[in-house]
Amino acid sequence: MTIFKFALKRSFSNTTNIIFLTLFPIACIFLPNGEEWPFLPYGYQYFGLLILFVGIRLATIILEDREKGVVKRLAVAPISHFQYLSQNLLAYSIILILQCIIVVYGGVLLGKELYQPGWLFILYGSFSFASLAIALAWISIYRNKDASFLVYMSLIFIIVVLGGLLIPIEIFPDLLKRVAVIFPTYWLAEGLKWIVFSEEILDFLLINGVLWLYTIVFVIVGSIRKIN
Amino acid sequence: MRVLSTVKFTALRMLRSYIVLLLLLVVPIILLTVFSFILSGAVPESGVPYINETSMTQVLVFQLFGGSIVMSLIYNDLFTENKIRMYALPFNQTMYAFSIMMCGALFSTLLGALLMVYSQFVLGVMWQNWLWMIYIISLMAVLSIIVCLIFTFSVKNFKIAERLSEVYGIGFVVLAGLFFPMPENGFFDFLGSYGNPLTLSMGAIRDMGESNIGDAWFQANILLGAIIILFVVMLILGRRKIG
Amino acid sequence: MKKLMEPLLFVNSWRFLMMGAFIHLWVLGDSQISSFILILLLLLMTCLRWRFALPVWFVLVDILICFFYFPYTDIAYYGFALPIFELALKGKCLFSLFLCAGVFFAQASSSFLFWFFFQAFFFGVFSFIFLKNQEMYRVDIDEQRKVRYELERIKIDLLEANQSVSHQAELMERYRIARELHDHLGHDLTGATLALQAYQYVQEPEEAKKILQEVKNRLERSTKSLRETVHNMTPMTRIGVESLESVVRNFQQKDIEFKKSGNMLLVPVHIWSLLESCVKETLTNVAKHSNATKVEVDLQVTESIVRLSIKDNGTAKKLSHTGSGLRSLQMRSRSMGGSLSISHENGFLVVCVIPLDKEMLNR
Amino acid sequence: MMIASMQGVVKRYGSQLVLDYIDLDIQEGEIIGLLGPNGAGKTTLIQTLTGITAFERGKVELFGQTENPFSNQNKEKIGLVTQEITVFEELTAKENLQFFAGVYGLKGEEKKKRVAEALEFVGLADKGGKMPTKFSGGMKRRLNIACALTHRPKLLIMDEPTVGIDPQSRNYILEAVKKLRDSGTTILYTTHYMEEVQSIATRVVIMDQGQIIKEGTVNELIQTVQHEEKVKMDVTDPESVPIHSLEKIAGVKKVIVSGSQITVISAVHSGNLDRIISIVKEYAGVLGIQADKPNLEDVFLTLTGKHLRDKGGE
Repeated sequence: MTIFKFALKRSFSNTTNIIFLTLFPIACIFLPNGEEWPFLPYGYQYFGLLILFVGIRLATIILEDREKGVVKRLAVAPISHFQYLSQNLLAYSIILILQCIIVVYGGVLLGKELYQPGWLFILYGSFSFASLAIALAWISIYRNKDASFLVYMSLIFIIVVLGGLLIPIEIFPDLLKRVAVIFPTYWLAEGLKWIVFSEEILDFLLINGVLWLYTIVFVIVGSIRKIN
Repeated sequence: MRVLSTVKFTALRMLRSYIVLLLLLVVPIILLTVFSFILSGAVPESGVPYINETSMTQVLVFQLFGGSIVMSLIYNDLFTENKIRMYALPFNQTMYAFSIMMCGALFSTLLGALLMVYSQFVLGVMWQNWLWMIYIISLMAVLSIIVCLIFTFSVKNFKIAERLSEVYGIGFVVLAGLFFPMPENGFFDFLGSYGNPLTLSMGAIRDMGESNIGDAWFQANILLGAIIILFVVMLILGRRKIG
Repeated sequence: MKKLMEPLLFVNSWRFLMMGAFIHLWVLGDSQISSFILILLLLLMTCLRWRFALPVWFVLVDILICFFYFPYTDIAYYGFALPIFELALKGKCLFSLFLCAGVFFAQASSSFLFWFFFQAFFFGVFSFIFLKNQEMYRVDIDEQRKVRYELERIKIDLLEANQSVSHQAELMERYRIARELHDHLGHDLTGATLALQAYQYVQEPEEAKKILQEVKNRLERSTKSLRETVHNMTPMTRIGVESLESVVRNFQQKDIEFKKSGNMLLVPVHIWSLLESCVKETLTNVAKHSNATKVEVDLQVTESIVRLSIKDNGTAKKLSHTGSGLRSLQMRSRSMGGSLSISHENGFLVVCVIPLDKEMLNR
Repeated sequence: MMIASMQGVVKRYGSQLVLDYIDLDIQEGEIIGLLGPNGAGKTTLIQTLTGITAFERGKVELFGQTENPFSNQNKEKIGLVTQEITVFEELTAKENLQFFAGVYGLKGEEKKKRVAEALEFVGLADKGGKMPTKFSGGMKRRLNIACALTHRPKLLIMDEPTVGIDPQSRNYILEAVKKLRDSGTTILYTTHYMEEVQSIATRVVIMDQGQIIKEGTVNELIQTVQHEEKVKMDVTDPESVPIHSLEKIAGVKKVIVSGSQITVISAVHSGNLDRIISIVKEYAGVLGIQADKPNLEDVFLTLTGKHLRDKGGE
């Protein structure tokens, strides 16, 4: 579990990461409630955006390994690529899950109206995994760390808008409503809606299922072992 | 003025920084397009389509980030890689720094103007007063550049200066209440109105559109004042850092 | 540019293009959540195929997924394009066609679906053939190269063995000569020298005369034994330039002029054997095919090369073919780092040049 | 004992052939110097030998295993020093070593000991707590090497370990390599620098365009290209030296006098240096003698017609 241990260590090694990983989630709790929309407090609506950012920040560590050629060393070490990837991802998902716990249960402690905190936590958890997977797939395209991060940020912004996380999907024109379904953020927005209006449990399972499907697809895409 | 001969190349360097072009031109264009799709046909009671307001906000918001390229160029040329070479050259380094700033301001304004052109001719947004708009945009660009340089001069670690410049951009967007309403107290009210370059410039443009010329000038002049004060601050800090 | 020509890139582009097509169909068509999951599942399969080499039977999973979605959405029909493509790609064209026809007739057949399947099948077969050909081509050229390398290696080994044997033989011979000279001459000559030294100090004329006689005897004996030794050691078979000369002398048909220049001793044995074959082969050729009356053989040896040129004054413009003998000589000279050129302009001309530099041989 | 071997390995990147029927045997205790210009396939050879990249044809054998040469068991016996400096910049030197020691399955006390040993070995014992970002180029290189040593590999593969560092650090590294060899480590070493190979390698393998074009000890290789020996002498009075008597010495091909310098060219291994000098000495004072011997660069130039390093480069 050396890689796991050091992945955690490295995740917390620079100040920007610490701010991203601790301060921002806490700030999320304190954001105010919306009037008509969103149905949950703003912080909980935007937490999805934060999860996406944290995902790429963490995955960048893998990109750094690749950029510097550490993967080459690891390819020669008696450790499989699968072990390397899984231990890294495990470390990152633990960090993300911790964030979700802080946000959800911190909100409960402060008396925010979260309707069903348990389900909300599960939803954030599923989305965290999807976000990590997408980030992993993204970094398999790019070699340059900064460029990959900046382009991903702008891409995220577009996805978030189109997925209906920033603007209620109800005001979208018909075609865009359909296209929105393609983006994972749409499913998070749907999930958040479900938390508030809690219709059938089956719908919630479907939403999580889709997020997990995305996770698997993107992990497969991102699992490539790139050397050089 | 030997510095003049470098201007051309500074401009070229800026035009070839593809990441900046992507972030400050392509992304806003895509976002504007998306918004215009989403908001197509939505017209509130005032009669001005939502998209007009949104695109004005967008153009101004992206000006908040316009300083980043100047910041990285100056950092590269006068602090790290090229430092010794630049100081060995027989020209005035301060003037060189100013020329980079001017180029950056022009570049940023140009990008803003391109966005306006795009939104007018492709998305059909009507801009009422082009000149005024460009004046405000250039004020925002200069302000952003000065703020970024203050960060560069006052923080040791350039990475942190970069992060701070992002905080400046995103922070004022948040404070302007574009993401979510800010709490109502004196502090946030101030930062949501006269203490915020974004709201100031938005207000200036809006007032000009409604022909409140006095209010418009007033807000623009606050911006100008801020620029002058911060410019002096920047000069002091810069002198200490470079000298 | 090279990367662009990789066929697998095209295969994967096709796969993901199909995903785009499904999403397009979905957005324009029913837009139900359930059928979107179908697309996600197919995307999952495609990604798996992209990353890993899945066995053929994995298409069963695609088929099952699509089959399960039959009642719910039309996209399921289009989804069959994937297994059709994959089957054809793996060379199972018959299965692929069968699947094509089965699905096509099970559904209310539309011409669009037909063409959709058709392109999947076509691209599948095309990629299959292309990939197979590429692989075959690679195996082929690899094999060819392998054989060539082995041949080269054997040739070099042979040549080295040849060289080392001739070198060894030379050393042995030198050693034998040294022994012979030492054994047969050394003793007497040393004796004579000693006797002469003694002679200087001898006072009595009688004694001196005797010593002188002794010296004379010894010198006579050693002269005789030198002659014998040289006679014994002179090889009965001719070697080197002599053998070349004898070949030329024995060639009766035409009038031959033989010229030589340079230090013949510089030329190692294995080159002599080549030169000899060269002369023999060329003269035979001339005798058989040429109307020449006169042949010039010219051998030049310099520090760095041996050059043998054989030229006749024949007028036959063109000898119909280069004999296989000459061609093999060409190969041999090339393997020694030299060259052999043949020309028919102005009579028949063969020029063989072999470098003497050691370094050239080691190539 | 055979440590590793490659038999008829063929590898392509796309349609470009990078390894073309490579045969290579590595015996225990050797230091093999792998030479070749950029793009000769050295790095690819290393990558196929360590299982980083797959190959199309042929066989790789590691520690006597052909079936599954890249098993974890075998990988534990290999150390790779990469061409780039592949250490974590946000971890201290010691933590870096701990990381790699951990990956190689070392634990507890043993790990501690080995990490300290490795630091000591590369001379960074007092810098263990520092970040690599604070290191000089040579120190980074040394740390880079140490990362491959904590598990005491049997086969150490070093891909250009001395690129771009000061002569002092380079000597340190070369000495370290010799020490490793003495402790029984087999080493495969690639480099651009002839002198390094000449000083440490027990066997040299020269690659060009994906093929091994020559192998042997340094001396063997030099002999293959050497066809004459040159002795240059600076003498006080060149006119008085009898040139013809020099020319008569066995093996001498040519004698050139230019200014105060006499150059004697003779056949390889004629062993006549002694006699030449004694003759010259009889007639004139010898100020200096210089014997021109070909080096590996000449070997390479002769074999391929190319220079190993771009003349202007590095």
